[in-house]
Amino acid sequence: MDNLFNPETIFGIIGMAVTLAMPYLYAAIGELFDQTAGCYNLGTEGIMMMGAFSAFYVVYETGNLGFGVLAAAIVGLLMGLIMAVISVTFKAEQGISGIGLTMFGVGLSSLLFKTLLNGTVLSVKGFKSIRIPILGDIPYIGDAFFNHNIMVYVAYLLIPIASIILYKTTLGLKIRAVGQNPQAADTLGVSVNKIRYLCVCGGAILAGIAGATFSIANINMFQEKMTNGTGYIAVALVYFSGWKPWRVLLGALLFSFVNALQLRMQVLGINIPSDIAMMMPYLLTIVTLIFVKSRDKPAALAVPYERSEN
Amino acid sequence: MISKLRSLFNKTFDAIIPLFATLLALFLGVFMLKALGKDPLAAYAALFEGAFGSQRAIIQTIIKATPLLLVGIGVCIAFRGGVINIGGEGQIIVGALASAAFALYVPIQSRWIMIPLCLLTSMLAGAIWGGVPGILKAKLGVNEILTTVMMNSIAVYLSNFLLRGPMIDPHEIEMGTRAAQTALLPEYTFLTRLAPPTQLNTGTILALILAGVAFVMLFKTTIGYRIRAVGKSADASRYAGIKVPFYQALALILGGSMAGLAGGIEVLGVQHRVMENISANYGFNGIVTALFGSLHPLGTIPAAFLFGGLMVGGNKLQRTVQVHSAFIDTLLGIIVLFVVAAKIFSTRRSKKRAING
Amino acid sequence: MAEKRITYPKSDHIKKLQMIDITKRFPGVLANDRVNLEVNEGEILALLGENGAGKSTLMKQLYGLYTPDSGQILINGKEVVFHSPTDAINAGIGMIHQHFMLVSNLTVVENVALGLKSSRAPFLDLKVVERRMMDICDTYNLKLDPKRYIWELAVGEQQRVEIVKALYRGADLLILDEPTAVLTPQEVDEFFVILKKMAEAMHSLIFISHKLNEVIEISDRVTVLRDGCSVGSVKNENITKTDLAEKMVGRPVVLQYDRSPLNRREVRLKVEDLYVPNDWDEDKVCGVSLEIHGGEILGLAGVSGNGQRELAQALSGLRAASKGKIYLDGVDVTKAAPYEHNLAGQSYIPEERNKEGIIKDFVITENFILEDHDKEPYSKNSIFNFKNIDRETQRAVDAFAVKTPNLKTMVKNLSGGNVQKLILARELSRKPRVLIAAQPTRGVDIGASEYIHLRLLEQRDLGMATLLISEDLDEIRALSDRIAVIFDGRIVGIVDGPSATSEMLGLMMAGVPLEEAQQKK
Amino acid sequence: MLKKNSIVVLFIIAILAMAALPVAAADDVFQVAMIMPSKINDYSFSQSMYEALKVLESTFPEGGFELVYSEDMFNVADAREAIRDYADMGYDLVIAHGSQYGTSLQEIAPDYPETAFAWGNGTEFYGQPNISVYQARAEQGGYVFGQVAAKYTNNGKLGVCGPVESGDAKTYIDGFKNGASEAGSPVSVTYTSSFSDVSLMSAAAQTHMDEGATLLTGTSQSIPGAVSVVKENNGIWMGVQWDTIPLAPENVLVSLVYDWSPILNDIVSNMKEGSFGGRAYDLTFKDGGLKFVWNTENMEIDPELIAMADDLAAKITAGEISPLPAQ
Repeated sequence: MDNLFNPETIFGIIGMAVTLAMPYLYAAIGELFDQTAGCYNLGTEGIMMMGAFSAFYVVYETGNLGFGVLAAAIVGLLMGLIMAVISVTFKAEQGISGIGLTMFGVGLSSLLFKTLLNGTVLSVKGFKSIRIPILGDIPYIGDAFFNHNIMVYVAYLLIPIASIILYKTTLGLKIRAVGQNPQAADTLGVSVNKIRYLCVCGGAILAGIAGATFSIANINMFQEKMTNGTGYIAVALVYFSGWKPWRVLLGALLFSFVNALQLRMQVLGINIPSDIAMMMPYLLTIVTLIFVKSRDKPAALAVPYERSEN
Repeated sequence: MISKLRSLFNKTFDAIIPLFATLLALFLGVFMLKALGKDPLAAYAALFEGAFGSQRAIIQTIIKATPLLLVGIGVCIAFRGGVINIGGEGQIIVGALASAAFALYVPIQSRWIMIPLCLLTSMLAGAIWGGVPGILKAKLGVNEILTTVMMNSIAVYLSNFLLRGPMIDPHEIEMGTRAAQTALLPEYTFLTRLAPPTQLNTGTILALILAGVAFVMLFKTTIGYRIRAVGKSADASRYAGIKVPFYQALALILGGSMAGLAGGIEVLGVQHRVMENISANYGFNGIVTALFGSLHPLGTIPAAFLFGGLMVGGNKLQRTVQVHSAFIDTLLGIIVLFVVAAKIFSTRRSKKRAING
Repeated sequence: MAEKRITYPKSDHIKKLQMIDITKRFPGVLANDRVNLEVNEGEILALLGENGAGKSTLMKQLYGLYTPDSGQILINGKEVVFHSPTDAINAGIGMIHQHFMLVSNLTVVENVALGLKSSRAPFLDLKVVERRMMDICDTYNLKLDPKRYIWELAVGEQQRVEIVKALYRGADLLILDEPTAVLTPQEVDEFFVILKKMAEAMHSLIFISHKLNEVIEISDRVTVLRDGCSVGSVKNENITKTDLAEKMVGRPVVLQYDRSPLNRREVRLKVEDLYVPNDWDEDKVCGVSLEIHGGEILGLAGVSGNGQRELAQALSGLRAASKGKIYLDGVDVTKAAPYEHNLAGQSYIPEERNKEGIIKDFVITENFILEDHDKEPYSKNSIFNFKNIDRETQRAVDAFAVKTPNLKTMVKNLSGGNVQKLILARELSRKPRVLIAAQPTRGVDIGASEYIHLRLLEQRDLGMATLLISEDLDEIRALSDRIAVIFDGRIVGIVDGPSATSEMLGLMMAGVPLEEAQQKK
Repeated sequence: MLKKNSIVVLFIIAILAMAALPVAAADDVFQVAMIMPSKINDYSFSQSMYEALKVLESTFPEGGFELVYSEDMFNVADAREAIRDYADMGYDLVIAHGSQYGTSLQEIAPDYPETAFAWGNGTEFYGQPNISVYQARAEQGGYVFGQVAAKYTNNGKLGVCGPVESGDAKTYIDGFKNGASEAGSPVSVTYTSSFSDVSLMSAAAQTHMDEGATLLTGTSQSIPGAVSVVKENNGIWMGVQWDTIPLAPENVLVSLVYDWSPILNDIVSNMKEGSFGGRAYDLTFKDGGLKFVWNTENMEIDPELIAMADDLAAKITAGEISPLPAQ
């Protein structure tokens, strides 16, 4: 146990948590917009896989990381459109359409991988770490927080950006109103469906990029099912956050920290069965969900909007 | 008489919509197959043959349909109670583990005692796994979709832990292969096979009976009435003196026990031991099955047969035209999306009917 | 006042609005059949009609939520076509819905700003919105705190937010959908002052209502709708209540009931020093004591939100009291569960009938057995006896004149009045000795209200003890033997029904103690 | 819309109504079917067999060999159906490449005496004359690698990225640990409890390296995640089951390759003589099934190291060294 409590190890764990939290942040902030507008998207996992593949494929073919991110965003947008058509226009049950979208996305990404790249493990040159001047030179803290690649920094920038959009812009006001009382928004000339389309698609773009972080900003290769349930955790994090951006950050870091911690404990030979250790983040999520109470829960979450006839 | 005929027609129409959606999805698959350079005609012929083309195919379909049906029944009950059970995977796993543990470690060598007890154990385990989200939902308002998903992951890790440690087949350790699976169960715990050498077993009959029981329970008894009332309006149920949290939790507990039983039957009837991935996506596909069956326990029977056929046929398709298995996954995803989206047509029709009186 | 009118960029001021031959058809229903309507600037037009007469449909077409199948809308003589509320808003039309269209977790100023263009786009300019909003509030004497959340506001305040929202958008013509349903008499008076002020400022107002005396009090002209058709437009000066009622219902209507003399029996329901908390553990009922006898109707008057809801829930076992006792026929039921109240012979007509009273997605028979589904003859050993259920339901549906195609109709497809009749049928078929009736005729048309009132009086004569909770003073006065007034969770006083005047009750509802109220009168 | 639907439906029904064409199984073609839980290019267990079959194919004349496979057969019930179906279609050799398929083979093999079955990572052939079993003695390679790693790093810290604590992943890791600790290197092991979680696997590798390990090894199809981390951090990787050098040409020191060709050749030649099974095979150094592939092309490797590895392998073959610690 002693070797766990030295600054190097602790900041090592934190630094890893900061990296591990990246995909959760993209996906969960995207999901936050969905849910604030009243839709929840369990298809995140599928969108992420499609994002991961398209980003990887484009980078592999062109070598341009920007194009890769763009490709993930476009594919995310297309997947988001599917989800939006089904859940907003066709007013389908959102939980099940999300599962359908996940099946589709996970399946199609494998199929494309197989068809276009013959299923071979290939690697690309992903985003490189950038040490932020001055801040990056602070002992321990510099390595933990200020020596990551650009996608990580952007992920953390998303939190204030999401806060500003939701709470400081006219669009954000519309989004919150649509999720809380779509009727009211409708009578003021806010198009409920337009806002929901926008949020579902925007959320899906972020989910696509979240997938891309796996294949071009962290592991720099593509594998089938490589997101391994991240999408579902991201959805849970939004509930955990009580629909507040900064609490998404908290949740993502907490979850990643527990993961990083249990890996470190294995490496240090602190003996807990690996399976039990792996269970911990999930147990933790359930426990924290119990304590989350929020007045900001979108009242119209998962309720398709229809103009009533009386 | 005419109104009865009309209502029958309407019901049939609603039941057929998922079929339409499925066929449409298969049609889309034609283009995908073309793009993959495979012959769609041969592929779908194989699909059909593999699912329903021979006696063996049909038996395979039924074997596959059994856990789908059980999970589907559970999803129906939960859905009617206003809760969504996505925890089928985990419930199957713990159900399988529990029944195997009971069969392996309780030394009563009597079929008549052991089989019912093993199945009950699996139901109990599933009920607990569904009950945790159920009680959290009922008492504390924790979203059950998320907790059931989390419980799935926890079940997988629990199973990994047990299958590699406490419950591993001693033979595997002895041989040094250490495959993660339990020992073969004692023969007196096997469910009777109906058509040897296939694995068709009495579990299928049990599942069919349970579909009927669930139907009667939901629509002919006060318990089912309360579950449905709670699902449709918690406020009105509270007003009527129905204990809302209890019935919410009960819906998930019953749903969980059905999925748990699916795990138990899979072990006692088909696999005769627990190994990794015993749940084989039945948990998720069961949701789709229930949806196919319009969330009605009896509707779930043909739905399970159809969906089971699709899965068995899909494997055959993969073998025959050597298409990647991800093709089938993708196709299933499209089918789910189409079926869910197609619901709007029956909703619209019923609305129209209502307005027309 | 007119010179202080604030205008914001929009199209021309509405001097005259006409709806000509408007026809709107929904599958199977002709909602509006060649309806004509006209309103001029500075005029208050009352649009009168029973539920389902097509008032809302007509107004939704004016507000761009629906488009008419045929007919024209003219503003200042020019035809306009509204495809969405935005079009209507741009043309200077505002609408205040019966159910407020407010987002409860946003602040007042955020609600006002919702959907508006911002001067600092894409960012919000709440400061600017707040300043302009306060100007409007000053002009029309509306008291509002812009920083508070909607969920913190009382109903009357919420309505003011709605008005400000409409005025802020430069509404020349305001549609008010049953705006007084939720207000106290005092608030109604205040509200009418605001309306008159707006009319003076050359706004046009369309006031939807089915309350006859309000219509007579406030409007310049009345347009009556019945079964989707306009059955006449009259000037206000020469109309009487009876005339209007007849026009609206299509037959003569009884507005006063002949009541048999009070035959008081033993005490059925007794409440002693009761305290009941709300969902946030604040006591909303503070020390209420009441006694209700068999054969008596006790009216509980009060403005909504003064503890009626919590009291009714506590009396029916849905909410735990924090202190005090409730006795039913002498038995302590303070801690009893709802089904024990049912068993003890108590029935409850809940205030929010669509939410609590019925299950919309259940058919009539299933709703009919809601409380007694586990008792004979409906079920035995948990198994239903559908024959008995159908028989009993049919009997009740016939007895209470519930209009429905058949017993297997989903309740969501019934009209509001029929739903309430069904609930009444269910509750009274149980032959209760005590009935708690909360807002039994809210949102129900005159015909059905009349029917419900008569049935309540009939049960009173048969010896039932009734607690009638209502915000409709006319109803309370027409039915009650005694009237208790609740304010801020306390009973302000109990007066004799026949002798109470609305002024006196109104004062008491505002918290003025009984003696003072009597003096003021 | 409805009309459109019905046209589509008719079309599909027409397709479905077509009778399946019988699969023509020409007698002079040697037909092999392989059922695997993973994929043919997983850089590990399944790929090693697939590549061996490809080698086998090259020994047949053009058109004389047909290979089909079913991937992702995690579900044992599906796998069982696949096995039976391939046998039914007349495939000569059906390879069930996973320990979980044993029970299925035991059931099916007696029904198809003319078909040869092979069971991967199996333990016994149940006395069936048409089942062969084969398994990799991964601990042998693990032991040698442990020794090599300790020497290469001068007794530095070593990290092992394991998937799931079972099967040949576990035996390999146990052998590695044994070899390394005998040579005096500290070894830390992580399991991600998943065969497929690449992301966690890379996080595990990163953690090992953060803790000072410079040489890592590991198994399963998720190791590419770990290899990429090793590459980023200029560490050293030792691959198992299949050749991982292409994943990181600058960083993979050596791969332990499973070469099933000798075993396959034996099975095929026995079949030609009319014997369809009843044999158990071990993949070991002895028969050339376990092979080192040194990355001499891209790295400078001390020949002494290679000699040491060969020497150890020989000693294991001779029985002088027991790769697993005494229990």
